[in-house]
Amino acid sequence: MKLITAIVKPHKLDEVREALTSAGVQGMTVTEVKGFGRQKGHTEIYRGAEYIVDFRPKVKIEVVVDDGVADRVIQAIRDSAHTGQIGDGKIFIADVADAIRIRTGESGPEAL
Amino acid sequence: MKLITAIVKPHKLDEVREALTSAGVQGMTVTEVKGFGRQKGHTEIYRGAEYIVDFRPKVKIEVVVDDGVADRVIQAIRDSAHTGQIGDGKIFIADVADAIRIRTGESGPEAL
Amino acid sequence: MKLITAIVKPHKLDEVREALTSAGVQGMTVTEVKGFGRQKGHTEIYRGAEYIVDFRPKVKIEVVVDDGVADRVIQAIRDSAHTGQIGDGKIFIADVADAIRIRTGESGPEAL
Amino acid sequence: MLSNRLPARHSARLPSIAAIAVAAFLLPGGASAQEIDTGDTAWMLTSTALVLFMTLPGLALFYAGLVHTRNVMSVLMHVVAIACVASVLWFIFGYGLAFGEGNAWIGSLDRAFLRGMTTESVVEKMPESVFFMYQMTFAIITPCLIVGAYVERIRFSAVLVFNALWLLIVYFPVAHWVWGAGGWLFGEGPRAEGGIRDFAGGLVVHTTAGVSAIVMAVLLRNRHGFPQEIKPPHMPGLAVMGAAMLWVGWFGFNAGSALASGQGAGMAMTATHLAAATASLVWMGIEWMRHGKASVVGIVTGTIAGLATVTPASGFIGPMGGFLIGIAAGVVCYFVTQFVKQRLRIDDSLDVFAVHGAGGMLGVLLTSFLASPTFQGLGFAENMTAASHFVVQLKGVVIVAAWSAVATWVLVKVTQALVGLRVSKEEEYEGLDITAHGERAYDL
Amino acid sequence: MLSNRLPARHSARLPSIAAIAVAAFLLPGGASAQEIDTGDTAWMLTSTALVLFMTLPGLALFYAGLVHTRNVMSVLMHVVAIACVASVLWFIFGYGLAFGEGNAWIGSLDRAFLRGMTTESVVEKMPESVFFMYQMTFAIITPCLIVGAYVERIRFSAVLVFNALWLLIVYFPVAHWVWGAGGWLFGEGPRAEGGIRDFAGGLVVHTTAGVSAIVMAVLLRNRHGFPQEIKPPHMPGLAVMGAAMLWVGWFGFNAGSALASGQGAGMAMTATHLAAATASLVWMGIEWMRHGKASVVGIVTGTIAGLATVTPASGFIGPMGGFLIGIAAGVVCYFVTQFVKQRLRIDDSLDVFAVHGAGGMLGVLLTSFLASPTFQGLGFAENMTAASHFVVQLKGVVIVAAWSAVATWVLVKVTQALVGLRVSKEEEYEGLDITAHGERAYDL
Amino acid sequence: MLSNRLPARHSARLPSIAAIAVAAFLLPGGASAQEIDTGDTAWMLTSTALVLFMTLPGLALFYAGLVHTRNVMSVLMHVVAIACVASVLWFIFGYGLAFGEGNAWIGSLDRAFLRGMTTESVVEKMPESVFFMYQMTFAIITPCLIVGAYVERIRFSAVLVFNALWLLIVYFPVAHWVWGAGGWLFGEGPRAEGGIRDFAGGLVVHTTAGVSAIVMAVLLRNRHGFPQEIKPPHMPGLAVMGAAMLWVGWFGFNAGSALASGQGAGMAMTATHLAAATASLVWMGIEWMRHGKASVVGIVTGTIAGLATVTPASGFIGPMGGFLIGIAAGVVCYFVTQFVKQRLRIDDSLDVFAVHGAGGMLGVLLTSFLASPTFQGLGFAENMTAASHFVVQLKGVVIVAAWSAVATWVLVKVTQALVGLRVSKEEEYEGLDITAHGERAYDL
Ligand SMILES: Nc1ncnc2c1ncn2[C@@H]1O[C@H](COP(=O)(O)OP(=O)(O)O)[C@@H](O)[C@H]1O
Ligand SMILES: Nc1ncnc2c1ncn2[C@@H]1O[C@H](COP(=O)(O)OP(=O)(O)O)[C@@H](O)[C@H]1O
Ligand SMILES: Nc1ncnc2c1ncn2[C@@H]1O[C@H](COP(=O)(O)OP(=O)(O)O)[C@@H](O)[C@H]1O
Repeated sequence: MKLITAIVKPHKLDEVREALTSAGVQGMTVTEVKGFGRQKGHTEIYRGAEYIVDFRPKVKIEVVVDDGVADRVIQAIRDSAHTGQIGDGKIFIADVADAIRIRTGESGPEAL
Repeated sequence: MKLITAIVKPHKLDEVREALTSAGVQGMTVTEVKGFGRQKGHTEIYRGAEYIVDFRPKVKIEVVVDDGVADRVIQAIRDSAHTGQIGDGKIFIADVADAIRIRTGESGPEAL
Repeated sequence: MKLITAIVKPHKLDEVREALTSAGVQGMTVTEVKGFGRQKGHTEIYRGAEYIVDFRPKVKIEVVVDDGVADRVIQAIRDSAHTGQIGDGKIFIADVADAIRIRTGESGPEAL
Repeated sequence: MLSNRLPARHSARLPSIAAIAVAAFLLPGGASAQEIDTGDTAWMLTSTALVLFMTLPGLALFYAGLVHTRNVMSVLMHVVAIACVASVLWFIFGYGLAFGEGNAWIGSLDRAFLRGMTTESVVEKMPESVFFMYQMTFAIITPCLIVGAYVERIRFSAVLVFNALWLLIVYFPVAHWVWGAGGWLFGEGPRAEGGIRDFAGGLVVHTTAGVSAIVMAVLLRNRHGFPQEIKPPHMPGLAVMGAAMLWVGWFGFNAGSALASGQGAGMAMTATHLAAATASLVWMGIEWMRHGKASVVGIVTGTIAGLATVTPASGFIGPMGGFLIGIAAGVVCYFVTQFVKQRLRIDDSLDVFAVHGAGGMLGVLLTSFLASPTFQGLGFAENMTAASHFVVQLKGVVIVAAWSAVATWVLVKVTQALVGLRVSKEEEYEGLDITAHGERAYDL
Repeated sequence: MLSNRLPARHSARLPSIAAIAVAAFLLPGGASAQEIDTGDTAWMLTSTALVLFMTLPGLALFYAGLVHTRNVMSVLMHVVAIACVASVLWFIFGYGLAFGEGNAWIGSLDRAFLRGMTTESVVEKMPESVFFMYQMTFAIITPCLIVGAYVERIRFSAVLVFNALWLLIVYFPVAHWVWGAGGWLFGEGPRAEGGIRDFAGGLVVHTTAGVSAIVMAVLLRNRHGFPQEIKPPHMPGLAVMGAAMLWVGWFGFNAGSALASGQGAGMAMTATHLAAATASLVWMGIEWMRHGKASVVGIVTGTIAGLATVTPASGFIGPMGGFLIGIAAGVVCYFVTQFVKQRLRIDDSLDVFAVHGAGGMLGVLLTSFLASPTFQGLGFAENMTAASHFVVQLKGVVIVAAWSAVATWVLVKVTQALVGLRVSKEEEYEGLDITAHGERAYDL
Repeated sequence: MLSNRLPARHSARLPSIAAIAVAAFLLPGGASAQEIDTGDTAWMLTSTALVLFMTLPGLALFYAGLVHTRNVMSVLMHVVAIACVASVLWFIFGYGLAFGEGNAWIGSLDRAFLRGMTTESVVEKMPESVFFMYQMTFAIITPCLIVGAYVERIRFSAVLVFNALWLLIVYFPVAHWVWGAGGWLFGEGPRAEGGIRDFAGGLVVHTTAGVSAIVMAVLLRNRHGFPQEIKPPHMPGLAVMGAAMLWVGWFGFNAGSALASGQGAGMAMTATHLAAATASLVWMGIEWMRHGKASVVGIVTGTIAGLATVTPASGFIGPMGGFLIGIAAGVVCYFVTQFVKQRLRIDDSLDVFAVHGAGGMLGVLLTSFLASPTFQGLGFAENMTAASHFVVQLKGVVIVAAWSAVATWVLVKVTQALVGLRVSKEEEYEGLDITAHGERAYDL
């Protein structure tokens, strides 16, 4: 199984979720994160001082999938999260040794 | 070493933490996340419109453990997080190459 | 490629970020988390009752790097996050199979 | 005859006016040739706004800040909905039942829907509409106080049913007994001889609400996981904001209860403020001694305790009395919170009984002593002493507390039978915001 | 001649005073030997504070709570900045244009920069400075109401330009028409014969703001992703807090519009409160029936609907009228929100038209019937009946709505030409807080 | 003899009343046959509530919104605790020291514990209890203003000790000097000849607090990481909420300082409001020019600057004076914030000196010119000109600023010796909420 981690722009979350469900994904876990990257941050003002805020709000989507569907899932994320502008984000792929569904105790791909 | 990631219901956090410490775990890291899965979301109302909110609040517990104790830890999570109802969550297991304790510089299982 | 996950004290975030950029890292993702470990929690008061809060606010920094620079990056985190006091945090290292830049579709180390 | 809610001393000072006011309500349709005083009216209009402000947003925020994130909206909903229900009921029959001419036990329905009130109707030296509105704000806040006892687990329909019944069976009657001209507690002997003294609602408001709260908490049972799993307030700053608004608004509550813009209002405001400030510091000191540090929720809980306790006394005491009440309130209410939650293990979730019930009753009893000129108090009615007056006050406390307890017990059972009391365990864990109101308090 | 904003009945009741007040402004420099009443003045000072409180922080919080996290600061900024601009414009020429002696269409510039106001100037029985300040708070809140129509997508410079122009072209003139002594709507026939009745601003405030809001929303076009992607309020509790402050402040708005501390104020406060409470419960009931649960944002939206609707009527009706208006407001405003957003698909984002526009117009029309003594109303001018008065009111509604719509259409176009209307799509996604004001609302 | 805090002009206009009021306090026990005015009393009761509202919750929220998440509760605690301490001290001896008959330097202890105040005591035309309460609210807010200088690093025990001493050594004496009948600044020559003019506290409140704040900040030293690591406000919306409440409450502060419900109050309210609105826009404009955008914290900081600056002048100037003060306040206070933080690198964390100190002193000085009828001002005392009056005002500024600075320096040292000043570096990073009060502001 693979853990696919996508870091995308917050307003793309709904689109990505829909693309993933269309691609057959049944579950995912989402975290609000702060991203630092090529896309530069913004300036904040406070009583005459300017503060550079380097981090931008991003959303991290983690989805564990069976190896066979990984490519399809990655493609779905790429298509739905793409705007072509800097800061669109990354997808990271890593191996997962096992998965377990707490409710039933199932493990492996059935647990997803 | 293994990274054990458990996504559980928020009100189960305390129980799981206790089970983990009973199982000998000395540290863990917890993140508030939003989960999407078989457990359906809920409906929100705003001035006559209904909004389907697909994501439900979940808690992600990450704990890195030595290979030898992984099974015991997984079992502890399963037992403590279990309610038998849909949405109880998942446990994912992945390999960790190394761990370092910043304070001392120790690495490997000693760092945990 | 390696995923380097560092859990550090919140007020160290800026220092670590600077150390990482000095070490050539171009991007990272940060999450606010709650840490449980040897560093004990604190006590809260509410109308005569005392509550033990075991979790302490921590910051999780995730950075994916090419294998070659991993050690340098780890060292940079160790140096910048170190205070010598309990609770300084951990660094975990894991393998990443692939990385993709959503904007361009590049993959592998180029995508970082 | 419509009562004017004049405490004994007050009416003693204004006999002719009281006579006129009373006369006004004997005329058909409430018409009267009596003149209003624009200054008194201005202060009473302002006080009305201040007391409404205590509930909305004051009390709503105070309570909302103390619960968990997942029940914030439900607490706000309880307070807003009860306020609306109380307002409409007050218009329909509450005002008449409380202040209308009836018997010793209850007013009348003659004034239902404000029948007979015209732009000429005058009470004291204000338009009757202002008197109606001012008294309404008390009928609003009292049931809202009870909310603190049942948060995080009650069904919303139970909130509506229980409170509508409670106003009918507890608030309107007790207001009549204590403040209505013919009320049996008020009227026990002519006022000049020393009827019960409850200037701004130690009995009518705080004792009824506080006692009903603890009975409700017992019958509803504790929240799941109480007390181990219960977490501290989700946003104590909201509670501080609410407490501050309550403090400011309480000037309308207590100083407004003088029903005039004058010496009575000024003295009541002074005593009220000193009690609040003193009780705050006392509570802070106790926490500091016991925990080595003092919390903000603690200090403002002390504030509310001081305010609730001084309420019945505020029109009869001087500044020194306020100061002394503050000390008593801080100590007593603090230890009652401990006793109820830690000893009795009753989940009166936001300590309504400890703060309002204990405070209100304490204040009613202390009024007997602190009204004495020894403590800068305004003195007693003829033939009365601190001791003889204490008996009157104690009797009032026992009667009102007992009635509130019994009636609430019955009404909770009735509510349970009609619509059920508690949400399911799952709903409780999920939180009432989403399950009962389809809202989340924060989407940051 | 400076108008005193006396609704027909009111002035009928106080002819001699009106005469004196009017005389005062004919004297050079506004000097007058007339005495003020300290009670009336106290209530008007208080009312001024209450109405400012409605806008700041009331309305600002109400609106800020309803938008997304990334636009919270921008909404606060809109409200604060407009309030400041309106205050300064009111001083420079607004007061004179609205209340100064001019023709039927507009006042005059003679009173620019408050020329001629001394410490002796008196209006009604209050210092002219108090009258100036009180009326100013209305000029502040009215453009702020429109903010709800264009949140989350407008350029800040457009906010400033549009609102400054709007005050000049819509608010000041319409205030003069309806409330100015020589205003053509006010003056259509001597008041005693039944000029238009708009006690506290159903036309001048709510109709102008509500109609302009929807025109603005149409021209500005919907937010990206409307309606599918639009999320519920980021912090509904803030909206509740704001709504509660609006409720309390509205006592100053409506009861203050009596311009005196007396029967008129008391009655207006009573009707206002009952309308608010009733509309809240009606809205809650409708939601319960339609969704199986009732939301907190829903109940307080009902509150605001009730308050807006009772505004024009509040000085002419009795408590029963307030109650009935509450029912009408809850039902009508609820369904108008549905109609505008779900049928017309117009992104009047925070329902300004549905709540204020529809509510205000409804209230103006209902005033004709509910002023009838049948409903405890204060009656009609001589020669007038509910029916004949309805025609007058309807005419007023049509004229003010039409003027607001046309003028807003033109002003939006002018604003667009001068500074542009909308931010870029990227800025909209990023949020106005950071892109337009360099701030984030929460850093927890 | 108890002073009545009558500014020169005011007393000149009401000589007979002043005489009576003064007489009242010469009678044993403060008894007097003088009548109160219910309208004046109503406004002063309201003003008392408004000024308390400025501090709680206004100022508390304003400051709490500007700090970091981990210090929110501590800021609220500082404000609440100081408010309580000031209230109790005011009762015990503060009132007598400030307003009691003493010598030129200090009042007396005769009025300790409000001895001698009865329900008959009258000051001006209000009950003495109201005068006591109203003046108390000023003693509450003044030390609370200083909180902004030492947030996020001070020990809570130091807050308590320092502020109790500061009230004793700075506030009570300075209030006596400037507002006490026999005070040496107030009394420098009979008022009619032009004593110092500080209508509502430019010296007594803002100069003392502002100057003490910067001295405290220097002695306490900067927060760790200042200025690089210091982050923008954790919740600027709270600060806006607080600022709005301060604005509304300031009507009680300035218009209440007329001590009557009349022309003086109306004019003061007008000038106050125009100064606030104008300064807001000026600050907004400066930010826009310098940063290309304007922040919400900026505009409301301008509001507070305008309000602080107009405070001493508000009873002596006309609307145009308010407008001009607004312009001056916006410009001067803006650049002082820059100078203190960016040049001097002093961590007066929430800019207390820049906004209140600079603003207050500026306002005191400008009063000399803007009181001139040229600017719609109310004029000068006989024999005085703008220039001669400027000298008086300047002298007052220098004396009060110097005393505040020296006394604060000493008191900080004393506090340090007694309980220590700063928390440890670890506690500072961890935040005062948890380490000092055992609370977290948010658990969402
Ligand atoms: N090496 C990395 N490790 C972890 N996260 C990264 C890394 N590089 C980028 N990110 C995440 O991806 C986001 C987008 O990256 P950025 O460089 O801004 O744009 P782009 O992906 O278009 O090149 C960042 O905000 C950060 O959250
Ligand atoms: N494939 C997946 N990848 C990552 N997280 C998942 C995945 N499937 C489920 N989850 C997480 O587990 C939670 C529970 O899953 P759900 O399908 O609702 O119930 P159950 O685990 O009982 O089958 C989800 O809310 C989500 O956070
Ligand atoms: N086994 C573990 N798995 C995951 N996270 C851990 C683990 N042990 C510690 N942590 C994280 O590291 C933080 C610091 O650990 P702690 O034991 O308190 O101090 P130290 O790292 O100095 O020994 C914890 O708060 C927790 O977030």
